[in-house]
Amino acid sequence: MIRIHVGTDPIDPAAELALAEAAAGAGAVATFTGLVRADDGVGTLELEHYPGATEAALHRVAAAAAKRWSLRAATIVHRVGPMAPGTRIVFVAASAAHRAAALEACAYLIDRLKTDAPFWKREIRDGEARWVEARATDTDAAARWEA
Amino acid sequence: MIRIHVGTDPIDPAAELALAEAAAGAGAVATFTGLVRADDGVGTLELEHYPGATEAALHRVAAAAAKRWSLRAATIVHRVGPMAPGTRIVFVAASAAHRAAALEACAYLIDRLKTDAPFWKREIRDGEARWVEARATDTDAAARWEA
Amino acid sequence: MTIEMLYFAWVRERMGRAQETVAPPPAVTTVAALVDWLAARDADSADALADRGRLRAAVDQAFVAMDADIAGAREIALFPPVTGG
Amino acid sequence: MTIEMLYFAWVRERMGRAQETVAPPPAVTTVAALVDWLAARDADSADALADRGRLRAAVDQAFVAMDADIAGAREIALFPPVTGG
Repeated sequence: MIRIHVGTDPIDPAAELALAEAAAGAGAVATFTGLVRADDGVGTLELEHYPGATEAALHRVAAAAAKRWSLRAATIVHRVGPMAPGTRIVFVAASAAHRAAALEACAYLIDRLKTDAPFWKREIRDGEARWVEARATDTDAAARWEA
Repeated sequence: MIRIHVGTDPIDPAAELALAEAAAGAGAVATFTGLVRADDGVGTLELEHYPGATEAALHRVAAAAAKRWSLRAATIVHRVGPMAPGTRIVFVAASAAHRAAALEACAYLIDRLKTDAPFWKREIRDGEARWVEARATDTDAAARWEA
Repeated sequence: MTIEMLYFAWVRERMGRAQETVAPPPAVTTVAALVDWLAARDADSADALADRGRLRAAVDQAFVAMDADIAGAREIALFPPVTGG
Repeated sequence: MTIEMLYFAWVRERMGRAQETVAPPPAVTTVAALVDWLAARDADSADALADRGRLRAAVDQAFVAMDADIAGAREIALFPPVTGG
């Protein structure tokens, strides 16, 4: 079961986890939640994306993980629009029969989504907006999953 | 912030995740949930443990992870007593500034707890009880974290 | 040939538009050539597309390299390196 | 010296008891020696402790190897390899 959602609505991890747990054969669910950090002076984080292309990219990432680790469920939920510190930006979940598959697939989902999906972050600090620069470490993290 | 809980009460991942997210400086929270699988004929899973020693062992595991990955929060919640298929057995969470630390620490928490904490599982199938055998793969998974 | 162009993040801001329909000449056969052709049109385009090393592209919603062929493309997007998650 | 013994899982079941207070002689100085001494007492103990390769121990709530010293121990637990998580 692949679940992809991109929207301005708040992310509900409990509901998403329950869906991932309910998949037939699930014995292990690993999740990752990304938050707007509250300690580095960002007043608002804005997320822009490429509608249509985003969902397609996320679906490819989830489907690749589902196949590689025989997942029972793969979930990617990404929020867009303006967000206050502490807000959940992204939630991913990987549900499998056993823990190693769930843990590895979860790391894959978040690593790949960072490089493969068209999202752009803009930080607003003290009224000044600044586009966040891509990081080489993200490219490296994604590359380690190449077969 | 280290949170350890062992009890017969149901595990509430949403409440646990919210605590881990609320830790100062949290930007990334990785979790793992273990479930009684519903597809292999087990009617009831019973968890026995060594009160006192269990909590101490889990605290050592969480504290080691918190130190090694500079965690903002480390959570281990383990259920004991009889459980039906689909029930959550264990929930761990690692909260960090960035995702690599959260993901690695989460894997560490569940790997180490499997070998370092005194829990014993008994499966009841068709009225027959059987103590679950320890698996060499769990010892291997725990050993990969040795420095 | 007409192509629907989409711009995102600071490319969009510097372009002063989020999308437009363009009709490049037949000699423009790659994304890189399309970027050159767009940049030559006006000051905003030249500014938005000046930093070629930080430009990325998608053809019909799939990420591509700058030397990708654009024959038959209906929708091409230009944007900075992505920063989601 | 008296020691509070605790048994878990199938060790507990085969022992027919979850805990007991024992007073081994001074010659019993390691966990392994304690297990031998306990097993020699009665048939249930002999059966519960027969499979030495699958026995694990904790002294005062810390996991130890079978050759660990038990001098000064107040609580010793015997049990199978753990299977939590």
